[in-house]
Amino acid sequence: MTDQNLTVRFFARLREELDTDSLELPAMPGQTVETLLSQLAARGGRWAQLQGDQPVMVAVNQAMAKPSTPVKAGDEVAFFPPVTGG
Amino acid sequence: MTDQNLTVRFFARLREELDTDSLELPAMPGQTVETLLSQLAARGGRWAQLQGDQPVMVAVNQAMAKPSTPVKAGDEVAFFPPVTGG
Amino acid sequence: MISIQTEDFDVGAEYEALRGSGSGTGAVATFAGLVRDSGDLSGVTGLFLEHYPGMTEQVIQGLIESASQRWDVRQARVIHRVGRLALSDQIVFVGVCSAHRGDAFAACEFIMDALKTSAPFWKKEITGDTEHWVEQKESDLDRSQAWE
Amino acid sequence: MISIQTEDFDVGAEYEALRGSGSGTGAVATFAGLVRDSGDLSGVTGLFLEHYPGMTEQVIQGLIESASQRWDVRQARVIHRVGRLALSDQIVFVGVCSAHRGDAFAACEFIMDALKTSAPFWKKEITGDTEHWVEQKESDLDRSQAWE
Repeated sequence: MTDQNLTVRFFARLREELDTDSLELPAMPGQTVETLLSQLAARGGRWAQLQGDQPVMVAVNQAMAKPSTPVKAGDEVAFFPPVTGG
Repeated sequence: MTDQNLTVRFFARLREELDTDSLELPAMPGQTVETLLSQLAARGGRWAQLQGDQPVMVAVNQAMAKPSTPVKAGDEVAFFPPVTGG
Repeated sequence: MISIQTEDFDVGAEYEALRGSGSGTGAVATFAGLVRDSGDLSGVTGLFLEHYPGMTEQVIQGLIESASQRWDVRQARVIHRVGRLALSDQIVFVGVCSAHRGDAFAACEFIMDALKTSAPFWKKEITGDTEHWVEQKESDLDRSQAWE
Repeated sequence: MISIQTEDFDVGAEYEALRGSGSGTGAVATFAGLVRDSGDLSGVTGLFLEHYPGMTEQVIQGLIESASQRWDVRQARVIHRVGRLALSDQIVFVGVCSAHRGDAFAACEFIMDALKTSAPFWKKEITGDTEHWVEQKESDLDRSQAWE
């Protein structure tokens, strides 16, 4: 990871269905969780599910985040299904 | 205990203050917890506390009872302070 | 199962017995009460616990049955010590296993709260050379009534 | 203290550690969750548990801190297993010791309920040759929101 990048991580069902543990993406000015999600969903195919019917949770730097949460270079953004531990 | 008697038991503070673990008393027709309590309190001295300010709990045959609960020959009646276990 | 005893008990062993009580068990809630230095008086060095043998077991059995009617209770275990106890000693254990965690927690807490106000045990606190019978606490009555 | 581990744990040893945490301790409440054959599908033979390392510990630490602000919490212990688990295996342990029983019960149940809906763990149920990710339960969300 360089200072200009974001790390994007996927867990559980999303990790399996996207066949991706993590990605390094260039950070862009004004980026938020929502714009990042649109950008990833625009890859099409299985990636479209990131904006589909099933709920997708997001954490920025390991804290739960909202669509409007800003993301910037150096951040770790994680997408995952609703949690089911315990 | 004979068939004509009641057993009356005391526990904890009451047992200590009355200096009595148990008594055998002749059962009387129409007797209730309340009449038994009056009869015992009428002994005077420390026995008067059975009808004093401090709450006295009663069990008849090991089940919690009320002043109006009837008592008869063969019954075990117990008087004790509010419970403080656990 | 209910035990009223002078001997100490082993929470780990009790937990393992509850846990092993069937494949439908998904949740085990336990509670243990210990002798604590903050009773009615300060400087408590120990307790003496008296009970009404026979009635105690019947009352607790009734509480377990009430809990089993309200919640899924696969197995319940209650141990209460009597006699002389020192500071930090274990006094009481309640363990419940259930299919679901909400039921295990509720049944365990209900049995413990109801035991405090309905099982015939009496505690005497020992403070150095003096001793006195503990008074029932309003807060215990409130907690017990909250289940009704 | 928080442990996320593949290894099993010993509830008895965890209880003894909590119990020994100070003379003001009057109450120890514990909860253990076990793998149970009644998930989304019937015939479950095991589970696979995935988690988000780092975030998991932070979330649980936050739950313990929230519990400590609301109730008297002398010490809290959380263990959650990850990886492959078989039927009847222990999954999760929450133990709380407190001066008072109401606080011990409430803090233990709160941590457990909140963990289920906020700590990043995901369960996959294994049924013979097939496996599927467990869906979050509405009832778990309800239980967690009830504390707010």
